[in-house]
Amino acid sequence: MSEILALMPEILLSVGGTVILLIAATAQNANMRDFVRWLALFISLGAGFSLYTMSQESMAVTSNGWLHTTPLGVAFGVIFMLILAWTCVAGSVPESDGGEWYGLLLLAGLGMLTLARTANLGGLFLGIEILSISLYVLIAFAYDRKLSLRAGAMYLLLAGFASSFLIFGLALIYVQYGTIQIAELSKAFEASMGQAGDGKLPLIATLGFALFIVGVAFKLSVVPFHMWAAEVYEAAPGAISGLIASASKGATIAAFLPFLFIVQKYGQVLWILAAASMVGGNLLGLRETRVKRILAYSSIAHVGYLMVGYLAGQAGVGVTGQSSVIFYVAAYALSILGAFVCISLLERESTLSLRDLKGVARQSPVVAFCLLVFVASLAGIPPAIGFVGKFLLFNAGIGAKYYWLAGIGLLGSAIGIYYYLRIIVYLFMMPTEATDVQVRHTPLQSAMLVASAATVVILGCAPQLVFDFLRF
Amino acid sequence: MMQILMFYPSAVIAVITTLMVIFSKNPVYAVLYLIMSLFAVSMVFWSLGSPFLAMVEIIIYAGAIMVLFLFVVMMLNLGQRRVDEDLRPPSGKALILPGIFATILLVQTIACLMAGHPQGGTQLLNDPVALGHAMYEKHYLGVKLAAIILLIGSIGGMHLGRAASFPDTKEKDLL
Amino acid sequence: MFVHNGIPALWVIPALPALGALIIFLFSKAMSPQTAGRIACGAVGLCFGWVAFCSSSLLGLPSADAHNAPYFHQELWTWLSAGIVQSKVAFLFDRVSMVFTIIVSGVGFLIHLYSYAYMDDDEGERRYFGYLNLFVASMLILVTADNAFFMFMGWEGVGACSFFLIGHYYSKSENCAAATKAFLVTRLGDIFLILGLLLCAKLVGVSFLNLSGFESVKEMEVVKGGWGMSGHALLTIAALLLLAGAAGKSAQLPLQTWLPDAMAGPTPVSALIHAATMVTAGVYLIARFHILFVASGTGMTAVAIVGAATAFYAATCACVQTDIKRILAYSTISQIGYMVLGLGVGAFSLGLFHFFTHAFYKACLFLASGTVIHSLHHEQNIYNMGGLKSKLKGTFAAFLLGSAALAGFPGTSGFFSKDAILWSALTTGFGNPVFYGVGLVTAFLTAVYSFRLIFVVFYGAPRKDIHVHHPSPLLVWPLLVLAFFAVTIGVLNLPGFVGFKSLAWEHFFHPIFGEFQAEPKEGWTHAHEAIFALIGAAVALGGILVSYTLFGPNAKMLPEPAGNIGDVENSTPKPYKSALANFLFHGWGMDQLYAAVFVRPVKRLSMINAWVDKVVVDGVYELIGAIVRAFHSLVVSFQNGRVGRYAMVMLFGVVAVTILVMSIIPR
Amino acid sequence: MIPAYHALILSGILFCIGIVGVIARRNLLFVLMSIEIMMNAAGLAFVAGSAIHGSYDGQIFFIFILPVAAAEVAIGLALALLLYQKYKTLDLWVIARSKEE
Repeated sequence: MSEILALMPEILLSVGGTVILLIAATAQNANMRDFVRWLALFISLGAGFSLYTMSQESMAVTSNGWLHTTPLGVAFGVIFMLILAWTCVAGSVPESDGGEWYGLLLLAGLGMLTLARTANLGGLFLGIEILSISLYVLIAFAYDRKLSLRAGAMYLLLAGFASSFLIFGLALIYVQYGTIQIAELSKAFEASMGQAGDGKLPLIATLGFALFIVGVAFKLSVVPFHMWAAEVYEAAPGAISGLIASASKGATIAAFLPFLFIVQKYGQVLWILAAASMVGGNLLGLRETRVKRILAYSSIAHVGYLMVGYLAGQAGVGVTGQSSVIFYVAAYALSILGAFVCISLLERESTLSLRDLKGVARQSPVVAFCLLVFVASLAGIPPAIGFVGKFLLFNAGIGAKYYWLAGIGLLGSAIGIYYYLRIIVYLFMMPTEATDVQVRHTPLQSAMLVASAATVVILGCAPQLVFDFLRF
Repeated sequence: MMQILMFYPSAVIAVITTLMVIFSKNPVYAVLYLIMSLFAVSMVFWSLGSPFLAMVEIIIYAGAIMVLFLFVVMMLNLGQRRVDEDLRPPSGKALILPGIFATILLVQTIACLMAGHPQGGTQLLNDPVALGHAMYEKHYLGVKLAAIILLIGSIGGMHLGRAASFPDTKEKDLL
Repeated sequence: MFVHNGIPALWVIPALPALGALIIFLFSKAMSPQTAGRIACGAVGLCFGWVAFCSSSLLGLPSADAHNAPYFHQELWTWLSAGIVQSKVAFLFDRVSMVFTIIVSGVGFLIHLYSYAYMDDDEGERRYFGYLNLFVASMLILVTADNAFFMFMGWEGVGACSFFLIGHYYSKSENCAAATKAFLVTRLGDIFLILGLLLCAKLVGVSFLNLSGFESVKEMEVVKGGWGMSGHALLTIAALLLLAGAAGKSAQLPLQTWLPDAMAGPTPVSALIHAATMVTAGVYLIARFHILFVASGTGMTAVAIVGAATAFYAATCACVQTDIKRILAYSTISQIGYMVLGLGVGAFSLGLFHFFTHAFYKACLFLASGTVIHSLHHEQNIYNMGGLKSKLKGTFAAFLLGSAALAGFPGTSGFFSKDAILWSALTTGFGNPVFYGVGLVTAFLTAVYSFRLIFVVFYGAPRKDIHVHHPSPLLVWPLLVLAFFAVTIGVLNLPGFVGFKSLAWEHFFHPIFGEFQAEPKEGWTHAHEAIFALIGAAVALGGILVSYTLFGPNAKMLPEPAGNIGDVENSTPKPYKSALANFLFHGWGMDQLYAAVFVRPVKRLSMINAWVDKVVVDGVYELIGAIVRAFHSLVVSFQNGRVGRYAMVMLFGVVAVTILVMSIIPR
Repeated sequence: MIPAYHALILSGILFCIGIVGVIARRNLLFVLMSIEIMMNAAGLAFVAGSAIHGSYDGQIFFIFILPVAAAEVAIGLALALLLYQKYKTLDLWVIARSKEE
């Protein structure tokens, strides 16, 4: 019984996803779509709630070592479920939807949840794959657009390529240690380091963890494994781009956090990757004119910032690094989801370029103002929540003596200000001719946008609320 | 002894046929080479002491997944288009960089394996019943998650495929 | 709710203008521009009233002893609590905050009233007032925040509002460029600032960043070293980082280039943000963290050098500008240089005093120049003006009084505050004769250029046939109020030799700066002070006299312009015949210098890329831009959509990672 | 008994051949096949590990890799059909070059 309770969120999501797919297969009309949307919303909220109420004492590993309930996992899981619920309500569904959209969304949510709670390598692998495979379909969902088909195929091929490295890495780790439990792995790792008496890691494990890091880095779109990001973000439906940037990356880093023990050996590699992302992402965004690509490049940079917090999770400051990562995932998700949904509302036939933003402030001040708030938060301008998040990360980094990394991060974010400002300048400060921008949005969508923009500012002024809510 | 006799030849066959996949001109042949390669790998599984996996490899990988490939290749009639640029085997220029890097990686892998090679040989784990018990008792959650993956795959294939195969048909008529 | 146990609610101070901004932004479509203006003025007016009430309550409190000044402290909620960052939304209202809030809300109120008339025919009036109110709110947060992290919020807020207001006339692209330049340059300073604050938190502990109390003073002497440096060296680094942050915001060398360009905004904005309040945030910062600077020692010297150099530099530039607002902008840089010099020689309260007097006379001058510009239909070149004395009587009076204060005419406020700083620069332990000499020369130049303005703009014959339309009363009487204070406010700190009520200001701040405030060394007496005051007065009068002979009604104009001086634009390469004048006109060629030192070598390297030519325009910031863009095009060239290419880059990454872990990094 | 690391070396060789295929081939179907080769090679490493440690975990992991490969192929082939319909080719370079909607 307690086992079923512990698995409740997963059960809700998988059963709910399946039920929605069944409903979609049998009934095809507008009422059904509305019903399915609310059903998906309630399922994801229900899953989040059941996770939230889960007693913290059941830290014990359940399902024969597959899942565990840690404060970290619960906090991440709740964030992902809220993201999922938000995506269900605020995102626009492509017109080619035959009812699969929400089903796939919920199943993708199952993948995220698995990643947040996994206690062994199998859960890690299957969670990543559930998430990626649903994303392949969701990216290419609007199959009448050439662009999204191309992006879907590209993501599929490259993600498959990266997953192969991940699996091969996991296999080598398994060859070395003979276990797939992360907890046992951690102990074996420590033991094996001292085994030869020189504090060196056995060779096979060294290679295995390196390939494992590569697989994770691809999912996080860390430089130089970032190449897919621009095309995919540009072509995917707005809500899905937001989901990839926020929840998919968040879930990957959530699954990567239990592996903090490798930092003592791989710290320098991760350091270089983080620095490369912070600099590379911001450089890539500089002269880009397509708005979604700008956000894609910026998301590469944000992963770099996130990795500063990750690295800091190890070095003696413990909770500070991890809590800053959690906070940042939440803060970043709030901002990037809103930004992508705003852009998808503005987008019509072709890709939205900066020039198309002219006159939006006049046409639809609500959307323009919300976009301003989200972009300011991404840029890290107070009092938006993004500022606090970035501050916590760099602070944790400095606390863990990653001075250079924090410096590079500050430099990178200073470069980044440039392209964020360009969005704001085009939105508000450009003379407008008669533009044919038409902003179509449902009242529900605009209400959601305003609400999350307000949340961005309020939580930026009182960030403690986030920690209180997540009990972390 | 039997295992050694099986292992090395099939390993060589696997490598050769896999190379043939990469360098073949005709997709149909490529798929067939890949099937051969998978057969060879399944022999390796057998010689490593896992007859059940050897079966699975043949039935699912070669029998189902690769046949799917074959269907698509034939549907698209790719076998006829021999002259097209994209079907030509990769030339020297295209192979230099990936060849160099892949070789570096391979050398590293082999060096690691040789240097830190695991003690002892293989142990026979050829009991399908024990495998089933381990799978459904210890790893049942994984089985469920794997099932979800198959569900997503089929739903995704259906969603995309119905537009592909019948572009003019309305969604309703399909269901 | 508003007054509890005799402590007035401090959060009301920033909340009132913030509320005004909120109302204006939310209902801007529903309200007329006039209503927006009234709401904005009302909000700031009420705010000033509340500040006055808070100040009188504070002054009413008995002073406990000579070392502890009374202050109000209010804590609302915990903003952030994670690791070493313990930040609360809390307000502090002590004597330093009091002075700043009075200026921000009081002068701000007058400028709001003025704007109400000035912006009357502008279509962006509602937006303007929204941002102006938001600016006042942010600035008030900056000066009343109790800890450095909360202060930083206000610090960023004023930067953002400044960006929006400089770019107010956004239809001209050079205005947008000026706004962006200002934002980026100050942002560069902000990065130093936040690094400095974090370093402080690391070295001295977070409680140091809580401004009420300064309990960590004693710990300052036992700071531990690190990174192979002693604790004292690290303190110096922290102080220098803070100085860099202050220099960015306060337009001090070498980050001063944004301020003259920032004059693209509406004139009242220049008066409020770029003269009276925001640009003095750096002065506030240094005054707040004076303990750190004194403990470092070297930090103080650096502050003094920066201040003196900036004061001299900007004064020379101001002498040859032709745009009335640019003259005042350079003058602002120069005057802030004086304040920083005052802080750097240990005369903290005198730095604040100069801030106080400067706010009045410089706001007065800016507003008066705004009235002139407004009356002449947006003519800004002073050589197209002339003979306005009789046509704009009230404005002339205000301008004359303001200029007198700026020039340090004996008896005006500027005379007292500047003279006190010069006296300290000579006599305190941190001072030396060089600082005094530079300051004195600068004072002379100040007198020259401020009266050059008077003579060229208001005397002589009209140089161009321009119709002068009569300014509305609201464009004149705020000037007169400011001019009145500009002349009289000096009585707050009469020099020591006067005897009557002298040094009231310094005594007022003594409990705060106390032992850290450097006193004149032994041997300097009131008699000396009187002599040096006479020297100062003589220099000011001499400057005015020189100005009269050079630019007065009967003078032949010097230095002689090359062509028609009335057509000179800011970008004109050589407006004067004299090379020196041209050099000064372009701000010592600082922009060009940055371009030559940093950009041209890069240019030579990348001759292949033709686009570099287009990019290389504007100094070091553009240089960074150029390098960054070169890298950008390099990384972007990989993004060609081919899966194979992408996979290749990934494989490269894989090999790099594996090689790193296998060989280079010791396992 | 076969030394277990011989099987691991075999998997490494197959894996690297797959890498070359992914990068060097231009046709989507070939790239997809190369990815299958790589996944299969990784699976082989797991089976070898299972034989080394005498536990079934590795074998079961291989069984988990199977549906992943299957789902990936299913979606990949559906995409291939669609792409062929829209672009009249499966050449990834040509597809990358065509910029129009």
